[in-house]
Amino acid sequence: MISFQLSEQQKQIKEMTHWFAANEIRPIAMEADRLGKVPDEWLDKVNKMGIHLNTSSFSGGGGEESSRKSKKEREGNRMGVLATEQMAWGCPAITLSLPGAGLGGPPVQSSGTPEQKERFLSIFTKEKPRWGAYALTEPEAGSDASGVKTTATKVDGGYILNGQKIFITNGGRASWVVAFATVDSTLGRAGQRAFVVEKGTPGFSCTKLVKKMGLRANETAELLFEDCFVPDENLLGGEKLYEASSNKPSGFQVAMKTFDSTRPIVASMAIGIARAAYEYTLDLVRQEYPKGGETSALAAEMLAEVEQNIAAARLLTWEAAWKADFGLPNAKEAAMCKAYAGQMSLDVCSKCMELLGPIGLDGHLVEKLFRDVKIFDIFEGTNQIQHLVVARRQYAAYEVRV
Amino acid sequence: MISFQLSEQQKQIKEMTHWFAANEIRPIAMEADRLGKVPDEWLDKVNKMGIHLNTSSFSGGGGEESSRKSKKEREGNRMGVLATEQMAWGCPAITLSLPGAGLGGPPVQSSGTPEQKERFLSIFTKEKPRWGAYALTEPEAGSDASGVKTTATKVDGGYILNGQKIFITNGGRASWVVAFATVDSTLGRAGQRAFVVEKGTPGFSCTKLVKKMGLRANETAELLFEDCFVPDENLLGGEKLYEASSNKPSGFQVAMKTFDSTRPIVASMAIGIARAAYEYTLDLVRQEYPKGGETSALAAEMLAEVEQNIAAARLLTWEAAWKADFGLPNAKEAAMCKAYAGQMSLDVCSKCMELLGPIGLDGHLVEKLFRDVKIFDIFEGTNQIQHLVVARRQYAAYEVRV
Amino acid sequence: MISFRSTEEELAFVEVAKNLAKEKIRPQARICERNQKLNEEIVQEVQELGFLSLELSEDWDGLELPLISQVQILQGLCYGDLDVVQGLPGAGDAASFIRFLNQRLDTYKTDIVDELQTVSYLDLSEDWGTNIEVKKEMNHYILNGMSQPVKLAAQADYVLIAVMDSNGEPILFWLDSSVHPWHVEEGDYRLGLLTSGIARFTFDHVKISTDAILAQGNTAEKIIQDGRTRVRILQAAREVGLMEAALDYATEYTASRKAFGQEIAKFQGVSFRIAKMAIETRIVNHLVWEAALQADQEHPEAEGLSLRALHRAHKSLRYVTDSAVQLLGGHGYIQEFPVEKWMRDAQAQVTLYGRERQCLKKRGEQIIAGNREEVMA
Amino acid sequence: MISFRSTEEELAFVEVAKNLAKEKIRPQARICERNQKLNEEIVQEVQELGFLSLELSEDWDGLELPLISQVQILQGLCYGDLDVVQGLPGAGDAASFIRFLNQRLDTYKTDIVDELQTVSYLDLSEDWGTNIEVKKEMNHYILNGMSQPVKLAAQADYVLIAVMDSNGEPILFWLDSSVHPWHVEEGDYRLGLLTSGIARFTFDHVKISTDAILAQGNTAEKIIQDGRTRVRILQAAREVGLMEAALDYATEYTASRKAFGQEIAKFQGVSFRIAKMAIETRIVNHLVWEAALQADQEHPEAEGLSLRALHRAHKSLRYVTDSAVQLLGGHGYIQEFPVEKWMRDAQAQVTLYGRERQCLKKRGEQIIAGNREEVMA
Repeated sequence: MISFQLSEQQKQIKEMTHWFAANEIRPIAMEADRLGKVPDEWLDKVNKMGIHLNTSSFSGGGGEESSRKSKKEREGNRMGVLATEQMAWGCPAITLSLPGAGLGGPPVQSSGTPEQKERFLSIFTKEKPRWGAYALTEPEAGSDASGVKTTATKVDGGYILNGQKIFITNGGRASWVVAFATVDSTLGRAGQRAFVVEKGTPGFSCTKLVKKMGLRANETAELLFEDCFVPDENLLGGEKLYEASSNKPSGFQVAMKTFDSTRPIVASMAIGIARAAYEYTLDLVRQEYPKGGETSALAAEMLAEVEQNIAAARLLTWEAAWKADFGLPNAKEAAMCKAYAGQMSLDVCSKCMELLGPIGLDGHLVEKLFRDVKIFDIFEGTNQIQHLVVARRQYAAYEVRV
Repeated sequence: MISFQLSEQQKQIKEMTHWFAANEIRPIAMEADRLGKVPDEWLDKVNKMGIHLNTSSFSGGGGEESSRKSKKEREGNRMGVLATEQMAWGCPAITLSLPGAGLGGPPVQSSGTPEQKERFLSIFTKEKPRWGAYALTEPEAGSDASGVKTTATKVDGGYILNGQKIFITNGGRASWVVAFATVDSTLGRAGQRAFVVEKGTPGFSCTKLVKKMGLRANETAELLFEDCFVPDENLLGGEKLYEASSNKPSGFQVAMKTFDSTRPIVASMAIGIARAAYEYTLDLVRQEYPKGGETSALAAEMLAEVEQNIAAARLLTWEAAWKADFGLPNAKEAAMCKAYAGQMSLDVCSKCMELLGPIGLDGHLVEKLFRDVKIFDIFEGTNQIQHLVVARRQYAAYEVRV
Repeated sequence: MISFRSTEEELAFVEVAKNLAKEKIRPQARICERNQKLNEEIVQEVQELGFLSLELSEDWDGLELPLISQVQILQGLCYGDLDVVQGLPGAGDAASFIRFLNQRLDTYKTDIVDELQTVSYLDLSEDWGTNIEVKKEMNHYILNGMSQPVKLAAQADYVLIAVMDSNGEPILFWLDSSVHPWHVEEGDYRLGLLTSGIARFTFDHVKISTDAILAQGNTAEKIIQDGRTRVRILQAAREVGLMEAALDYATEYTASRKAFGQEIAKFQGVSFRIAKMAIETRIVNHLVWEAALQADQEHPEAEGLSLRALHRAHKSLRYVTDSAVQLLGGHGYIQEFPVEKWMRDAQAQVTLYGRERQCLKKRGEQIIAGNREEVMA
Repeated sequence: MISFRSTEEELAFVEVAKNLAKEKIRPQARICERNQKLNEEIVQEVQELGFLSLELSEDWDGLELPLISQVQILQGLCYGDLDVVQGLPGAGDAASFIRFLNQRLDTYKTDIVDELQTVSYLDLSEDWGTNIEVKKEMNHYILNGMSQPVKLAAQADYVLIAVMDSNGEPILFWLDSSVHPWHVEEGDYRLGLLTSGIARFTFDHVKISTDAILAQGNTAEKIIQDGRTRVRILQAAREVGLMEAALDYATEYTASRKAFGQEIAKFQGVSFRIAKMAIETRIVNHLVWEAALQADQEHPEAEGLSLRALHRAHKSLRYVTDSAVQLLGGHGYIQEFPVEKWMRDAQAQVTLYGRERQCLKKRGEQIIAGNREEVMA
């Protein structure tokens, strides 16, 4: 039955994450942006609370619980998008800095061997904050996931990696990074492999933390592999995964599959940002605008448009997550929600800036959100890439590959 | 010196054409749409008045005059766009049905031999209304001007044409048609030739007049060439034109060059339509809307946007025409104005429909304009083609061909 | 639990509706338009399948389906042709009001449900363009003036009128052509929805006795508000059906049409537009569903959500049908292909059913007033 | 005669401006932003070239150029960096008012023109967000409250204030920091235009003697209206310069950047966006030129055209700078490339200089009122 009402569990996670975002994240959002980092004590504190960012599903408190009820309808993806919207509403930069496997989680979860899952996912304990990361993008290939140039040369007992990765969220602090490399560039996509490279591995270094337009509290790193030896047991999924029938399950497939679950999460963040800007502005309009005047009439239309667009993005995102929960193919829906949310959220922030007027320049949250939000239309596949994915699915029935 | 003021001559042509549009065209616009044709007596009358549509420059009265003052600054293209805007403001379907060489004029003018110019352009006399036409589009190639499939086989004394042309404005009634065909499809663009095919030539027929969304008063024909012999002297520009250095001045070049002068004209028509809708709606808002109410406030914003967009399109069009008058390359500007005017004019008509509300459905000019205007974003190169042309020029400096 | 899965029953209904749309409605649409009249066979089939009484209650032999089911079925039907569906006889938009007034209108039941006599719904709330005066005198009302064009007016046997009288009191009137001598203006309609009997009513000091009052005061206000909300949702759903038709048609066309040596789908100028059309269509679908769900729950926010859904539906419908014409190029503009008709129908539809900016503004005022519980995800 | 050809003199000016933009302004922009302060060398060079006194009259050693020439020069300068140009000291936006008040302000000429003391222009007409009260008492006025953020406030030596007093009379005040004890609020500015000294003024019951009145009543009204028109046009011109920079930068980047085996320019998803950016940039250019030409002619429509040009400039500036970031992808978002700064500066600019929808609405009201001769092509 079609329903947009939250289940009890969904309501709970939403309320819990909203509480956390409102009481723990939002209060430090502006300060973290100014500092260019999330304070260490704060990270320590929330890690002890068990708050992590797993981009496939948000885990708060008991991660064990979810395994218990595998017979019930899976709702991890829906829970994930609900939770992420709330967290990003608090502050997207801080949300992306939360301890946990982050964007590195989904590939390990979906393609790792049982041994790898245990080894890499069990390190996120309350003892101290740790991060995972995901390293696909390279200097010469932004949205082109198939153009990976980092090489992996097979040697005895492992691979030697050489290459550079850029725009890696939490890449400097991560305990491990899922890095994509090619064993033979002439094989194209079939030659791709995914490796889990651990911090401290000789030849693996973080060469730079870049300064950005926004998301300043969140670390964005450049990583370098120089004759970096990675043992066989860190090949994600093991050799078996890549030997499988034909050339389907290559590292490229791992990367693509990851997108289907991370894109709705990224879309949720954009939605959370847009909603934060909208609510902030609505409050201000309610309190400060002269009642019933023409300013107020203009604001009414703009706010209605903003609210509509946020709802539109949210429903697209829910659909993508719902499909994922049912194990249905959701590449199209994931691309749709990301494409729409990424673009709409900037527009929302810009409209809110207009409603705030010049005072909005002086220490108001909305300007920070404006700076933060732009990247959501770029990372995890630009808007253009999302349109391509949508179009490709749309034409699939006609056997035309666009 | 930069100036957007009209010269005396420009003012005159504008006023004259506006007068004609308001007093002769507009009064029959709705009726002609209903009839699906422009009444013959009317065409006879205006032809006797010497009113023609030459898409490179509007000629009213004395065509001889322009040749006399070749030493003065050429302003034919600017005059053309000024005049066309006014005429289309009266009614675009009737404007396109005016006697004259129409879209067939520019290729004859720019590429014809002196003998051909004389032979084909001198027929547009006051004696009786006659038309010229331009036949490029084929069933299997809409915007792809290089994909002409109509063949021209060289035989003794001429060529045998075989093929089909669609969407030919005034194609059924035209005394002659500039038709594009290929002498050797393996040569691609270099194989293209332009022929002037005269009405009544054996093997040349009009197979159908299509029914359309709008522009119903204007004839749109399908033409067929079946073993149609066209004598050498009807090869536009003569053999010499196509033998010239390398493969530059092929029929394809003739077609493309034509666009640079017709696109600003087509853009002007779209602008005229938009302005007609705008003025009609503004009058209605002024007269009927409650003063100062909220309906009026919403209308203010919409009308301001509409007025701005019309001005924007007009200035782009003027620039393209100004460049043409100076003999400067204007392909980019011609594509810009056509791209923008074609799209904006539909938006304007749609906004005006919103302002009119349901009464707009019942016998108001704006709904007709809405139906008429859509084709302006399609013919003479779709919006997509215009963007491609603009982009191509934009990247020319970097030697990337997009 | 958030779910986008239709029930089995809904899926069955939709399948029937869509088959009818593809096999009967679309193939007949051009002919219906030319005749400005529906094909009897279609009417009969639609009636037999129960699709004329989705919104009517069971006492009226209606299916009384929840809105969330109705909207899916309407989408399916309008996938065939919006104009044809708008032209269907019977209760029309008035059904959304009649369902609250069953007993009061019982004597008309057979005429409307079985004989398919037609009801036109006339809402006199627009703040300009209508100059109808409703004046109370002694024991009756006097109705005078000319209406805006409305759907089904040309063939109406009855008119349901929602209006504020000259004292500002909301009233619902029921006019019967055999009793109330209205006049239908001969109009000049060319744009779209030409089979749906769009016309203007003229009332020349028509005297309406209090018998013709279906409801007034608070009761009328509530019925008008709820009825309007339902009409908005059901109309927006029809628009989704047309959008889906235009999207699929343009997708198929661009997948096969070649230019510059390849399928035009391979140009991003084309394929990205298709992607945008797909996204917009999906968005409107969801917003309509959301409004339907809330209206089914009688949530106070349903009115606002119906405004929101209708606004987006109008905007996206214009975009999607225009895009379809654009992507077909010259073929989009000629009557041998359906998309030019769809674009005309779409513009007529949005012109008839509420101005976009008014929807937005009204919704915005509600938001700022904030006097309703917010439906927050 | 319609013509888009600049004069030889204009072309010479523009060439100098654009060279300075490329060789000095752009390379220094990041450093200036970091220091929140202009590089002295740039200031000096701009001054020497006369670009600080384009708008000042000849008595003030200004170039007193027509607006049509000024806008071209400003476009050239802002091709380097908008922020740097906005941060230039001297008369700033106030120049457009000072030019009407030369004699009255003669004693300040040297300070402003030669010493480059800075004037901040404060317009108190916004209908909300400002809570400054201007109360007339006996022989003086009392100014009280805090302003919205305005440009050059942080470094202002003087403030030119346009305001309606509590009786609704327009007044132009000239405040001198050595006489009037205003306070500049320590703010928290991060978005953009960070070198331009954006800040808020606080006036704590500042007493202003009638000496400080530059104009009032009808005279003031006329100067305020004309001055605002000029400021709008000159600001919109700056925005065109930034758009041209962003367009060229994105074009060059996408022409060389490769992905999926070819220059990304070859994807229509990229190249069509470039085309749209080019079209928008050209449109704003033309609308600004048109407004400038009419203002130079003192045409009554100039005010309306300035609103129109500014509205479009704001909208297109947001679009074009956002597009540049988008087309650079991840590189667009990081500070090693200029486009992220341009997008921030653009948003700060449109926030500071008039709300888009207000511009549109005001222009629309003028159109409906129709009490001005229409400038029709």
